[in-house]
Amino acid sequence: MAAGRVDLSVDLAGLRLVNPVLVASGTFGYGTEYADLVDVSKLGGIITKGITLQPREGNPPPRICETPAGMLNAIGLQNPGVEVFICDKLPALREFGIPVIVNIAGETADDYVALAARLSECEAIAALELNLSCPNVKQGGMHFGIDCALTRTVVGAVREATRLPLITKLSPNVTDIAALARAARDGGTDALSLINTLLGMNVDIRRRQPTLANVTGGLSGPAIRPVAVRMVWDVADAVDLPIVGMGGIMSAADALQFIMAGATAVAVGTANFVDPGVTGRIIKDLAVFCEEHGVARIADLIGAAHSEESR
Amino acid sequence: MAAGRVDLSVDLAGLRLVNPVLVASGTFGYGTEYADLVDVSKLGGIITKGITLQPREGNPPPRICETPAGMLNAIGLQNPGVEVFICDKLPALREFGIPVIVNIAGETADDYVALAARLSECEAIAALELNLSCPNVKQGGMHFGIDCALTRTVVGAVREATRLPLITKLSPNVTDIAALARAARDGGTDALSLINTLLGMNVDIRRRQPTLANVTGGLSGPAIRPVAVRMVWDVADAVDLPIVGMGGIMSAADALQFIMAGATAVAVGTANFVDPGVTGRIIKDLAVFCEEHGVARIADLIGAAHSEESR
Amino acid sequence: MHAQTVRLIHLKQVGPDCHLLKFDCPEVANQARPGQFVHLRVTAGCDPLLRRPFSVMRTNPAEGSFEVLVRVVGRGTEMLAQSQPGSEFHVLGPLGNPFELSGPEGDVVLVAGGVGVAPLIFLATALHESERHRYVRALFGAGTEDDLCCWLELSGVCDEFTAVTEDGSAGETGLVTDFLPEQLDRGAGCVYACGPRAMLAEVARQCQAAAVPCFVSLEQWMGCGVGACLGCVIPTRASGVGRYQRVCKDGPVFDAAVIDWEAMRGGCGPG
Amino acid sequence: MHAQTVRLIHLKQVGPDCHLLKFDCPEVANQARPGQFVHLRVTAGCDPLLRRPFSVMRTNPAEGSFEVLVRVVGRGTEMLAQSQPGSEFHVLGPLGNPFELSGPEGDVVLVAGGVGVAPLIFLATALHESERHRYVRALFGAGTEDDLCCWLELSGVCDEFTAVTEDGSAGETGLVTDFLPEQLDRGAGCVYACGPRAMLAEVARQCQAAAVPCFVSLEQWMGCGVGACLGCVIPTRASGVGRYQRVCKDGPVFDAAVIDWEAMRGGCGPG
Ligand SMILES: Cc1cc2nc3c(=O)[nH]c(=O)nc-3n(C[C@H](O)[C@H](O)[C@H](O)COP(=O)(O)OP(=O)(O)OC[C@H]3O[C@@H](n4cnc5c(N)ncnc54)[C@H](O)[C@@H]3O)c2cc1C
Ligand SMILES: Cc1cc2nc3c(=O)[nH]c(=O)nc-3n(C[C@H](O)[C@H](O)[C@H](O)COP(=O)(O)OP(=O)(O)OC[C@H]3O[C@@H](n4cnc5c(N)ncnc54)[C@H](O)[C@@H]3O)c2cc1C
Ligand SMILES: Cc1cc2nc3c(=O)[nH]c(=O)nc-3n(C[C@H](O)[C@H](O)[C@H](O)COP(=O)(O)O)c2cc1C
Ligand SMILES: Cc1cc2nc3c(=O)[nH]c(=O)nc-3n(C[C@H](O)[C@H](O)[C@H](O)COP(=O)(O)O)c2cc1C
Ligand code: FES
Ligand code: FES
Repeated sequence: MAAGRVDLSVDLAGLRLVNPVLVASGTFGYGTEYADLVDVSKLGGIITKGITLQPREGNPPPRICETPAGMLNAIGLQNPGVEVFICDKLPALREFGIPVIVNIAGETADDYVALAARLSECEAIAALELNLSCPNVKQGGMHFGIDCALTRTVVGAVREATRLPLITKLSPNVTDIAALARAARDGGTDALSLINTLLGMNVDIRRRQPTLANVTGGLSGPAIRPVAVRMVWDVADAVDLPIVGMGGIMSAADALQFIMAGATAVAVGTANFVDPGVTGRIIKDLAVFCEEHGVARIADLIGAAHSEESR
Repeated sequence: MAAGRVDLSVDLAGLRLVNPVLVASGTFGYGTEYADLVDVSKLGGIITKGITLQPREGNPPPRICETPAGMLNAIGLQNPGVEVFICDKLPALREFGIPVIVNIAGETADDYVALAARLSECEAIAALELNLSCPNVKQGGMHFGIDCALTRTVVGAVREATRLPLITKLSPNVTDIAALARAARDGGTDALSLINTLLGMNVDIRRRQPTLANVTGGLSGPAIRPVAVRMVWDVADAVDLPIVGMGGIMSAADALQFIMAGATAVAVGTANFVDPGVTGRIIKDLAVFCEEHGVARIADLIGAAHSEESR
Repeated sequence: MHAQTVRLIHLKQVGPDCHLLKFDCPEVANQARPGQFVHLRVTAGCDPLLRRPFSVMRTNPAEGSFEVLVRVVGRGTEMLAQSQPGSEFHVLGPLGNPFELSGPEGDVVLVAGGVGVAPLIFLATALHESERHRYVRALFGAGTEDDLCCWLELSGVCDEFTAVTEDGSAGETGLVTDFLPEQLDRGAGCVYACGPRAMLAEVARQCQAAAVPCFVSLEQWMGCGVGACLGCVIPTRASGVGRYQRVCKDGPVFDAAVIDWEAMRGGCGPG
Repeated sequence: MHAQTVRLIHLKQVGPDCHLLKFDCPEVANQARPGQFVHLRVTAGCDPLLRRPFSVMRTNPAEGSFEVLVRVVGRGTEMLAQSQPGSEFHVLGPLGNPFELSGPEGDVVLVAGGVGVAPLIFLATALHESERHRYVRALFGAGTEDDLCCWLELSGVCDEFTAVTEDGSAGETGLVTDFLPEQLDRGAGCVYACGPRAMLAEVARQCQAAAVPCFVSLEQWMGCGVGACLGCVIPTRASGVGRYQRVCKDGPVFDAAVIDWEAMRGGCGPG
């Protein structure tokens, strides 16, 4: 079996992806930023930076800070607002010819509903990713994502407002991720994505102050991968929905950990900063792995580590 | 001011430590394992491997696995039980002449009470650390540490059973660490220690199985430091109790992050494996930092990053 | 903009903690303009994880190489300084907006602080070689004589050159900004500056008072380097979505008049 | 047991992915016994974070050096193989329990698989040099001729030496364990083995059937290397607290009879 013959396509809640490799929200801008460096059209899909109803200026700097095998960010959802997004960003995104998944964030359930309704009017949007888990804004964001009842309500409300496939993005900053997953399922989500960043902080010991102006930020990168894989594993056990797994993916081997733990697709985030070529390499190496291990369809590996033997 | 003149001592709930550097439970055995390599008598204190009422054989291997800037462990509280501990381990521990803090774990509240009562009969124990947060055992452990009511109950029961200073060790695998801290305070704990390990896992993609026999394990090491610092910060804001901060400390700079975030003392864990000399170097470098920055007493730096300016 | 693996062909210590690194990379050599930077991956592993940005100090299109001046301040720069010629590094570049060479009429004044000299050497070289020859006066400040790294490279392409050290070990004694007023008094078409933030703020203040256009090259911690993560912003005087601009994409060269220097004072990033 | 920074003084590729590394370290050179290992910190950074264990293959007390044979299997061993002579590494050692040299009467049979040869070279050298000379017969198996790293070092200190390759490119064809029965049939006082787990399990099985004492050197992922973390355990036939024993402190050399080979079969660690 030649690598070219491996079937890398997956079905994500009715969305057919030619390969399971997406780019994570907030780490790939609106696609064009990386267009000189990456053949975006070869990705399984793109998840855009979080969009809000109104434009947001975001948090004051410093917004990021490096940590061991990771980074903290507190961007604070800087974005031009949904109308500018539709006019200025969406046309270029559409040109890539791949599924565009729009990440949306709000301060109230109504915000989410309005965003979903507005974006449903646009062509060329493949799905919505409900960001219930942004740790870096004062209102909304993670406040929804850590509460089961709120999660269910918001997802339910958005569900009524759109016929687009709905992917709910979960926060890892919770005691019981499986409960949140069930709440999102009960609200009617088509798929789940996890994990968003872990809440963290750094202290600038010279200045005796938090390094980030926002005090806390979201931890991403390889450091969080074991936590992310564990949560994908738990959620795969708890609900019967497709999962987009993410958190520290730097290689095909990392991506396969998520897939075998139960993810249908994966999203690459921080790794894009470290190496813009990473997604292309992962797609290639996934095919090589499948070929070398006699796997005809990568979909056959989804949840493979949950076999009886390993329980 | 010469480095030798800096006052590194701190008061941890009435316990005077000559310096704020402890070794974390489970990473330094019972002291003797490192005695050839480390001048144990120079430590601020030692926290022993978790002890249970009955001997425990622990989890099957593999028990550990390396991850980016971290490691997973699922030891499963292998230990000889409290009686053997008292007979075989305690005498040698006492010889080091430093405060010995005994980490205890149980499956029921009664276990904790019995352990506390039994250990209170021994001389040479400076304090008890209540491990309500072990992620690697089926019963007890973290199951207490993620529930406020249970935490309060267990701490309260142990409080009645001993006059030793009580340090309650919190689990980071919770939505609201401050709530747990308040519960432990309400139960009557004298101090808090945090964080225990983050629940994580790794998949062996070649074998399509979890790498650890226990499936999940606890993530420790530099990778988790930002999460740990954030939790110490949150808890310092929430309760007025001394804190032992830990999670990924590899250097004096790391230790200072915890101290400035609100920790009275710190514990070094995984770093001992990487470099047994690390605690000695941290103690020395803390003095150098204080000297260079005109700090007469390290205690003056506790919570320093919480100044008005930074809010 | 290119992403590729390049070879370190030469490495030379040029100051107490400064090293000049030359890389074999025809693409950056041909395309980089003064003020642009490269984003360098220091290790194939993840410690440190993120790339490190460095201004291009010199290109040699004939040889197909470019040079950066690196001051050792932490782990990443330490690893670069310790590396062996022949080692390979992944580089993204050239990135960011260059200095405008066709600035307003009149003399050009350059103000460099420490390793901030790097992009100004490139700028002065370009001005020196450009058809429309402009009179260039340079101020270069540092702590001590030893810290005036590559001053010969700068003075060689300027019409006037003044060194300033805090301890007086070379040139004038004091801060480089102490000597800017007389430069501005003599009249200047435009000021270009790069160095520590406090220096840049003072340069900006003086230029604004003297109504001389001023362009500064700023630094901020970076994630992506290409404008995607919104991590590297600095505050400007605009409000709304335009308030925070990206050093990597909207800069690193900014018109000093648009920067919110007050907000920068709180310490909103490196330097 | 020592903890110190040592210098790599020599490095030589001795097989497709095998490298012989020599370190300047009088303490380990003087104290290490066959079967003991060192715990090496591969980088001063945290990628990879944990130390890596390697059996001592040879000591040279006169020169104050010791050698390890490293097979490249991942990032840590790759970094070691790529390092420059003169580089410094932090080393803990010697660690663990050595082979018992004063085993039962009779010939000694060594069974080595791949880089498992390293501690057996040290053992054979010690037996060879010991006053009480014992007749040593060695079996050394690998995939191909090229993988029989350092076979000369082993054959030079044994009385009989048999090479076995899976593809027959050198010596006998097959698995090393195919040739153990005839060794046991000839009578043996004691068998020492090091290599992949499947090989060790088979050696242990045959020795038990033949009632020949057998000692194996085992591997497991390690945290501390000194017995403190309880991370490196392997299952034994004991029950209760004694069931899981530490490779770093109770091993790495174990009496094959105490190991629970059944439980090892599930794949409870490397190899
Ligand atoms: C556009 C741009 C151009 C630059 N050009 C040069 C150059 O030509 N020569 C040069 O020596 N340096 C230059 N820098 C700064 C250089 O990128 C940092 O010094 C370097 O990234 C620090 O890496 P480190 O791992 O050694 O330090 P770290 O260990 O990460 O940090 C050590 C110290 O350096 C500071 N630091 C960390 N990152 C940065 C950063 N991005 N900018 C400034 N300070 C930082 C930290 O606050 C800390 O105090 C430039 C920065 C930018 C943004
Ligand atoms: C007591 C002892 C003595 C050893 N002696 C030698 C020796 O003399 N020569 C030699 O080449 N190797 C020896 N090993 C094995 C060696 O320690 C590992 O191969 C090495 O740690 C792998 O590091 P890495 O970063 O290259 O691989 P990683 O990237 O960590 O892992 C790559 C692969 O190697 C396997 N691996 C990881 N750690 C170990 C380990 N501790 N033991 C075995 N396999 C592992 C992993 O399962 C994985 O498949 C010994 C191990 C022990 C426990
Ligand atoms: C700079 C940055 C910005 C991010 N912005 C968003 C966002 O707008 N919406 C969102 O849902 N997640 C956002 N994330 C989270 C990522 O999509 C992803 O969930 C997380 O970073 C974990 O993946 P990684 O470790 O591969 O980066 C952001 C992450 C980073 C690093
Ligand atoms: C191998 C290992 C064993 C541990 N055993 C215990 C234990 O018995 N009781 C406990 O409270 N914490 C235990 N811990 C958690 C540590 O005490 C500490 O909370 C955690 O590792 C974070 O610190 P670190 O990142 O510095 O290692 C263990 C950690 C490790 C790595
Ligand atoms: S570094 Fe990512 S936007 Fe500038
Ligand atoms: S590696 Fe820690 S006990 Fe063996």
